[in-house]
Amino acid sequence: MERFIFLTFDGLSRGAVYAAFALALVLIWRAARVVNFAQGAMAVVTAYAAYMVSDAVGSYLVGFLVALVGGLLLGALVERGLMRFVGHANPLNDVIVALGLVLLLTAVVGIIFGGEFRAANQPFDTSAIEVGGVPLMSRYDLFIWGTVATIVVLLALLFTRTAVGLRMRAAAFAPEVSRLLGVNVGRMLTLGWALAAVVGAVAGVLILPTELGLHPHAMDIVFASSFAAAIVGGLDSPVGAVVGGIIVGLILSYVSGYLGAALTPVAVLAVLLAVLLLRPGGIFSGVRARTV
Amino acid sequence: MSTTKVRPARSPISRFVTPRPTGPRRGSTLLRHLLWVAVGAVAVYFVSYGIDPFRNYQLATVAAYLCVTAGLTMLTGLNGQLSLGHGALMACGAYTVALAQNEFSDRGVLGAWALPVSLALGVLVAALAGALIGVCAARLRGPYLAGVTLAVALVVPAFTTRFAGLFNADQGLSVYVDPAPAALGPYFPPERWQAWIAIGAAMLSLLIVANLVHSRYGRAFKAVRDDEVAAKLAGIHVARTQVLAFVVSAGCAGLGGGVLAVISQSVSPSVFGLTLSLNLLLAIVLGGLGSLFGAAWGALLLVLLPYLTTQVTRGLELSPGLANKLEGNLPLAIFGLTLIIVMLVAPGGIQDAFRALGRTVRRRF
Amino acid sequence: MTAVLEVDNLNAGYGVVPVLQDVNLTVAAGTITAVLGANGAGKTTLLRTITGLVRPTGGRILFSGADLRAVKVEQLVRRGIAHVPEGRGVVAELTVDENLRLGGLWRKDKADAKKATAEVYELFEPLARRRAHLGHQLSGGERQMLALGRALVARPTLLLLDEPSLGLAPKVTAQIMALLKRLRDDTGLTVLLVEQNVRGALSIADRGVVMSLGRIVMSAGADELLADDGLRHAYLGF
Amino acid sequence: MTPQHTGTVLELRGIGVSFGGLVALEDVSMTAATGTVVGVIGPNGAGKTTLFNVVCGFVEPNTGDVLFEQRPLRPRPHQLAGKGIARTLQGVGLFRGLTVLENVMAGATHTARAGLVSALFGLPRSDRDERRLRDEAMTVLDGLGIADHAQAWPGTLPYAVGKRVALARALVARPRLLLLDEPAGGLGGDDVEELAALIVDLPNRSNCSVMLVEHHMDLVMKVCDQIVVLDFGRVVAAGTPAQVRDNPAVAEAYLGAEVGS
Amino acid sequence: MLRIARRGIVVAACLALVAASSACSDEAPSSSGGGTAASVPGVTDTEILLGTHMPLTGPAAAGYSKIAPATKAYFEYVNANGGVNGRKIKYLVEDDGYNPANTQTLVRKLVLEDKVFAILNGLGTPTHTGVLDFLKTQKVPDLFVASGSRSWNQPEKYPTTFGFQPDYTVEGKIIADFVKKTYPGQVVCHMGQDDDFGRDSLAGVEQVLGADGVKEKQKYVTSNTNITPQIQAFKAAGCQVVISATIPAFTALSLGTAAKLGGFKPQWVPSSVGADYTTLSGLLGEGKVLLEGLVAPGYLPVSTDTSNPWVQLYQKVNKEYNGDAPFDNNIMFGMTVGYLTVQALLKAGKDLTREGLISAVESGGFKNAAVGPYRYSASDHSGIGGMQMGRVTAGVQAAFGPVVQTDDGAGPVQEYTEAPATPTGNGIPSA
Repeated sequence: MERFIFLTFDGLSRGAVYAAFALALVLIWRAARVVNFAQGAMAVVTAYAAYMVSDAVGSYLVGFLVALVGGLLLGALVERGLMRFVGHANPLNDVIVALGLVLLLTAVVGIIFGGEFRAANQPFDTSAIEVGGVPLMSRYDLFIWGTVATIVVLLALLFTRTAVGLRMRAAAFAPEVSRLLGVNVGRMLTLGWALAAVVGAVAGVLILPTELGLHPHAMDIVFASSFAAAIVGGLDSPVGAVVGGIIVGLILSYVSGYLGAALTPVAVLAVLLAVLLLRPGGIFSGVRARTV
Repeated sequence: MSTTKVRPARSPISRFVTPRPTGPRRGSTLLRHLLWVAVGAVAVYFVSYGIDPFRNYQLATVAAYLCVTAGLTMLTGLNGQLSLGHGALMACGAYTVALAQNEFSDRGVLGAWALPVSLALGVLVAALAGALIGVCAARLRGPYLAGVTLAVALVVPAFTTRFAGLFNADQGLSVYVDPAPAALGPYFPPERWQAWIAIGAAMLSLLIVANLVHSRYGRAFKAVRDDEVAAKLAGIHVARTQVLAFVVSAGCAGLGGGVLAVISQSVSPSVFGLTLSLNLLLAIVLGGLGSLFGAAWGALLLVLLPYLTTQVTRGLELSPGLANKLEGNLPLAIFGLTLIIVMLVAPGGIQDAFRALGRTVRRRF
Repeated sequence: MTAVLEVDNLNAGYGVVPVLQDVNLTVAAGTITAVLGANGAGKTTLLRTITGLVRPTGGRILFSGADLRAVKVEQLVRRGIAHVPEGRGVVAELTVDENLRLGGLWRKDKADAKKATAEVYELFEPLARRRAHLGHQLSGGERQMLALGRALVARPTLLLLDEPSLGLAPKVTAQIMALLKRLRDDTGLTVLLVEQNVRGALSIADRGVVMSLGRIVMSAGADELLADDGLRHAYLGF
Repeated sequence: MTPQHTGTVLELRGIGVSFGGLVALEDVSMTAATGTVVGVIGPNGAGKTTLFNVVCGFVEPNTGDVLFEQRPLRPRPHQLAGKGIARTLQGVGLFRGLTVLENVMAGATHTARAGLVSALFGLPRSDRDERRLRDEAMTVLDGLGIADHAQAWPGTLPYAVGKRVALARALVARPRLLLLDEPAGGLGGDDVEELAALIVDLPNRSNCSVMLVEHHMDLVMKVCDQIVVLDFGRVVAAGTPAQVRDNPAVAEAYLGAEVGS
Repeated sequence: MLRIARRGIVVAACLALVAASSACSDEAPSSSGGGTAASVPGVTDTEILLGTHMPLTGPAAAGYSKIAPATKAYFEYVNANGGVNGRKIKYLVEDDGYNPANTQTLVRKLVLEDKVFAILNGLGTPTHTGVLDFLKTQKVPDLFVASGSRSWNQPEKYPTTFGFQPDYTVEGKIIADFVKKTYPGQVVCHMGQDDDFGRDSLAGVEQVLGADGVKEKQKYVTSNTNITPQIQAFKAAGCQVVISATIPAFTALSLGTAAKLGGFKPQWVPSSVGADYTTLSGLLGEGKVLLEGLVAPGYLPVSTDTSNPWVQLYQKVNKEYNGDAPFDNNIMFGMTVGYLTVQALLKAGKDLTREGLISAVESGGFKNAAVGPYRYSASDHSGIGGMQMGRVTAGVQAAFGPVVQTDDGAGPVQEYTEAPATPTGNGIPSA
């Protein structure tokens, strides 16, 4: 039982980061109908920027802010400078360009910073708080949860309470109508990418201290897990991203803990199939549109 | 009773578009395709004599990938199903071939028949795996299918580690392959023999896919891709058609994987990781989705592009410090940049660009 | 009577397929013009080309004397053009209130936008009761009211309306037509109305324009069109 | 011009459909006599397309039965063609990646005999089958006067020709019941006339009964033997064109009263 | 028919392209080796061409990507001082990204196209395993494979392949022997990578401690970076000593994770593969205090031991020929491989042939930076046989205790008493 409680808490804190990263994927999907395979590589770039600055200044907070701003800029840049020009003759073109971007960004980061792992900074004590002899959550885990919860709340406020949020939603759901109502859909698209990249950047900065460290490929595995999380929840649903993230986090923890680390990919596949065969559009998929 | 009279087309576009003749032609599909396979085989025969062993090995690798891209472009291009997991299906074929060949060798029952039997087993196992995935895939669309197949691509190492006794985990298996027949002479390079085997398999794969595409099944694939409702009303069983496309394409992947195992004389899980699956997708899209030609371009690119980028960057004279940083990374950056540029310049892929070029040239002259 | 909208020799198409061919049309201020014709005649494309959703391949579109081809779609609403597209364009994922807010978001005069919204709720009572409902929870009639109301929040001078009666019970259609008529009479609104419900449309329109295969084949006063049996039968199929 | 069959080709008994509380069809009963053309009219949203979807198996009714040629029909869309029912879709609904000829051949899929193995290996059996399908498709295209377009892509066709190709794709399956969903939608005056002649002729020439949903009243009145009027998911009137025309409920529901000023 | 015709033509065109891009067609049986020096691939009067495959990019590149440049730098140093018997060594490094499919192609390219004399120090078990058969067929010397797998030591099956570092079983035995003597009665556990690395290591450990001598055994995979469940299992089992067959990133992760779990602080004894202090402290950042007291075996001098003459030599070469890259055990490794290679080439003599090189290595007797003996002989193709434990004290990793040696079978672990070698005057071996 102790092990179960332990694994549950472990899974929850992992799940929080997957949730944040999945949220980034959902944001872009909703805004542009693209699964951004470059999300991980973009988060790595911003994480390196944060690392450089916080190392130079000696402040975690400043680095964190750099990641935020860097994400905003990078997201906007990728949309404005690249994705906007991708022909939509076939929906795979976006995927291929994103993959090309992954190679390019990874290589550039590798050229500038080298392939060594670097220790990521962490603002808090990472030792777990024990309850009844079972180590549950560290202050850092709480920080992760707090940050992810803040992101979710801020996004919810942005989308439901502000004019910009309303414009973004309208532009995503009904671009043409939105243009007729004076919404600059292109700008909303850029903003969507930028926001998603910010969320991805934050997720990246959050997860790195719990991973191997900073490295050009640091987010590869995180991306795969988060993509699974987003799919399980339903790509159109921010709530789904959070729930999906937690589900994947828990599954990975339980399987690692009880069946062995090697089996986790099989477990992820099993969860995907179990969920998608019942609900082909993810847990939080909406009603299916009439086809005839 | 009034009969309808033929009305001239009101729109002038039909004048500009010369549709490629499709649908059944007189004569035998098999003979027609066989003829081209024969032409290809003869061409390759001479080419394989004209090039050095390393080119032959590259040719063999291109052919192995071609087995897979031919099937994948049918699945993704013609049937509209995205698969990020074909690397795993290749692994099915490769491991089956490895186990079968080694079993034959251990029992000392090798002969000219052994390799084809092993490859056939590889195709069978991959097709069965493809059927399993296909049944699930038939319910899924777009990114959801991508997500599941991506997860499939990631399970290969898990299986080889879980059943390490059979698959020898990360280290993989070496594959026993008979040397080239003695009749070919003592100095016959093994790479040329490998190229022949691979080309044979690729031709078979192309033949089967071409036959299928030109049959009513090929029509059904496209119909399902274009409009599922109309396809159902036309009497096409949509799910069954999708599963069929997956099975055939998986069989091709199994053949390609088996051939890869044979020419490299080894199999290991990290060969068949996500990178390979993504590369296959890159290949068919860059080559030109849905065309067997595009599949050939794609397979060629998969081998040549990394090779050329490395060769290009090798020529640079750099200080040791800079060279250490650029080595490996620079070719990757060029590779990535190439992908992006090709997609921006020729969104329909290479084959499409050539077709457009051909049209322009024809119109000019 | 000044012309609000002038369309000169307009040509447009999708890809290589031409849809509009040499369309000429003048809409006078404070009038309702009905655009009639079969499915596929190009009526919807005409509206979409006027608002720039389809790029014209030739010709001019003048709105109050200014060429609209140089104006971005998202700027049109600021110039006083509201387009209620086919299928009503209610954003199904947003609530009634959000849809209406969206209609006035661009306005600098927030107070007047609020006032206009309040007026819409007064005008369409059923909407006021369903403020918090999502677009896809509304009935067809309510959606039409919402789309129309949202356009009115912008206080347009020219309203382009694509098939407002689609799928609506005759009673609702009648109400909407009556409203358009009132808006024209009371506020001088100019309306370009694409309709299949020919009788309903002509009953309130000042002019009728009949399209066929991308061309305007007939342009006449509404009364004239209604009265001439031959024309009615040939072009309108009743 | 005498019908070859007697009896009913299609009978609906008390069909009811609701989507999440929204009633689309309520207790709809109707019959289509063999060798006749039956029209279903009503305002948009009245449930006409839903009714077609019930017959085709896209929508499962909550209540009621469907009988095809006196036998209960539990339709699944892809089996319809084999059972003798074909349907066209609103708009054009052609496969844009197939040529006109291939589109029509696709409609005859259920008559193909050659199996997967012959297809994989391109065996003569498959070739023979393909040639037969092609000949049948060409015959139908020819009969509709559009054989010239056989090698064209659907995207390049004039709208009227596209609609005719869609009709050919349905006819090549040799249906005994043809469901036409707004066949005249988007057609000009001449095209509609030709279409009318074609539809009227179908029961005789092809042994095919017709059920159609249409807004174009001239066409409906001209070709239909029977008309069923739906409004808000219920049958509000049924009868011959003349009877329906004179029914005030129909005028109110569908034809639209003028707006009093 | 037109389309098919065009397809046929383009297929032919593709193939012709491949043909056209090929430089030449070589029918000569040069690949069979042998013959006079003039026809030996990769050897001219002025040059010896060697090749290797390494992960320079990708997740596995961390650390390893520094090895080949270090070897290359050492060769440059030798070249600058006259080369080997008047021949300069050219070292072709191919990036395989730790993907065996790439290794397959690249090694064939090196052998068939670049015509290297030998493959040197190819890195990785899964990657290099795949090319063993090819190299054997081509009779290419396959020297000093950079991995501790036992596969390289199969002289009958792969007569041209030689290992370099002590294999994982040897290392496991040496670690277990140390643990048994130093921490008697303590609860010993094992953390292993879920492949031959972890398996062979555990086999060695259990050889010494017995199967029930290891209380808790946990495995990890590199594709799953959450190892908290494994570490918690160690904690629950009350482990006091954890022997780990982990790569550096996972050594660091293990230490870090253990520290998080309510101050779980067992004695960690990682494999030399994952114990480089410089790498680990880089990975742990501020958490490098956790490394204090870490004990691990090594087969080369510790890179931070600046009093060691080898370290001094390598640092000098590193400064002059390697862009003064951050000096760590990977550079030590790379340069030692270079040194050993030059030793072997010199031993093979002026008339360099592939057979000659292989006999030269098999004749053994190499002495260089390695703390233990090289075991090369006609019947043994494994590499270094001895190791010495090292400990981190006050942020400095330093060797202590005796050098011990053993085999990968049931042989005992015993002390190796020969004095360590020192580099010759200018740091270049002489014949």
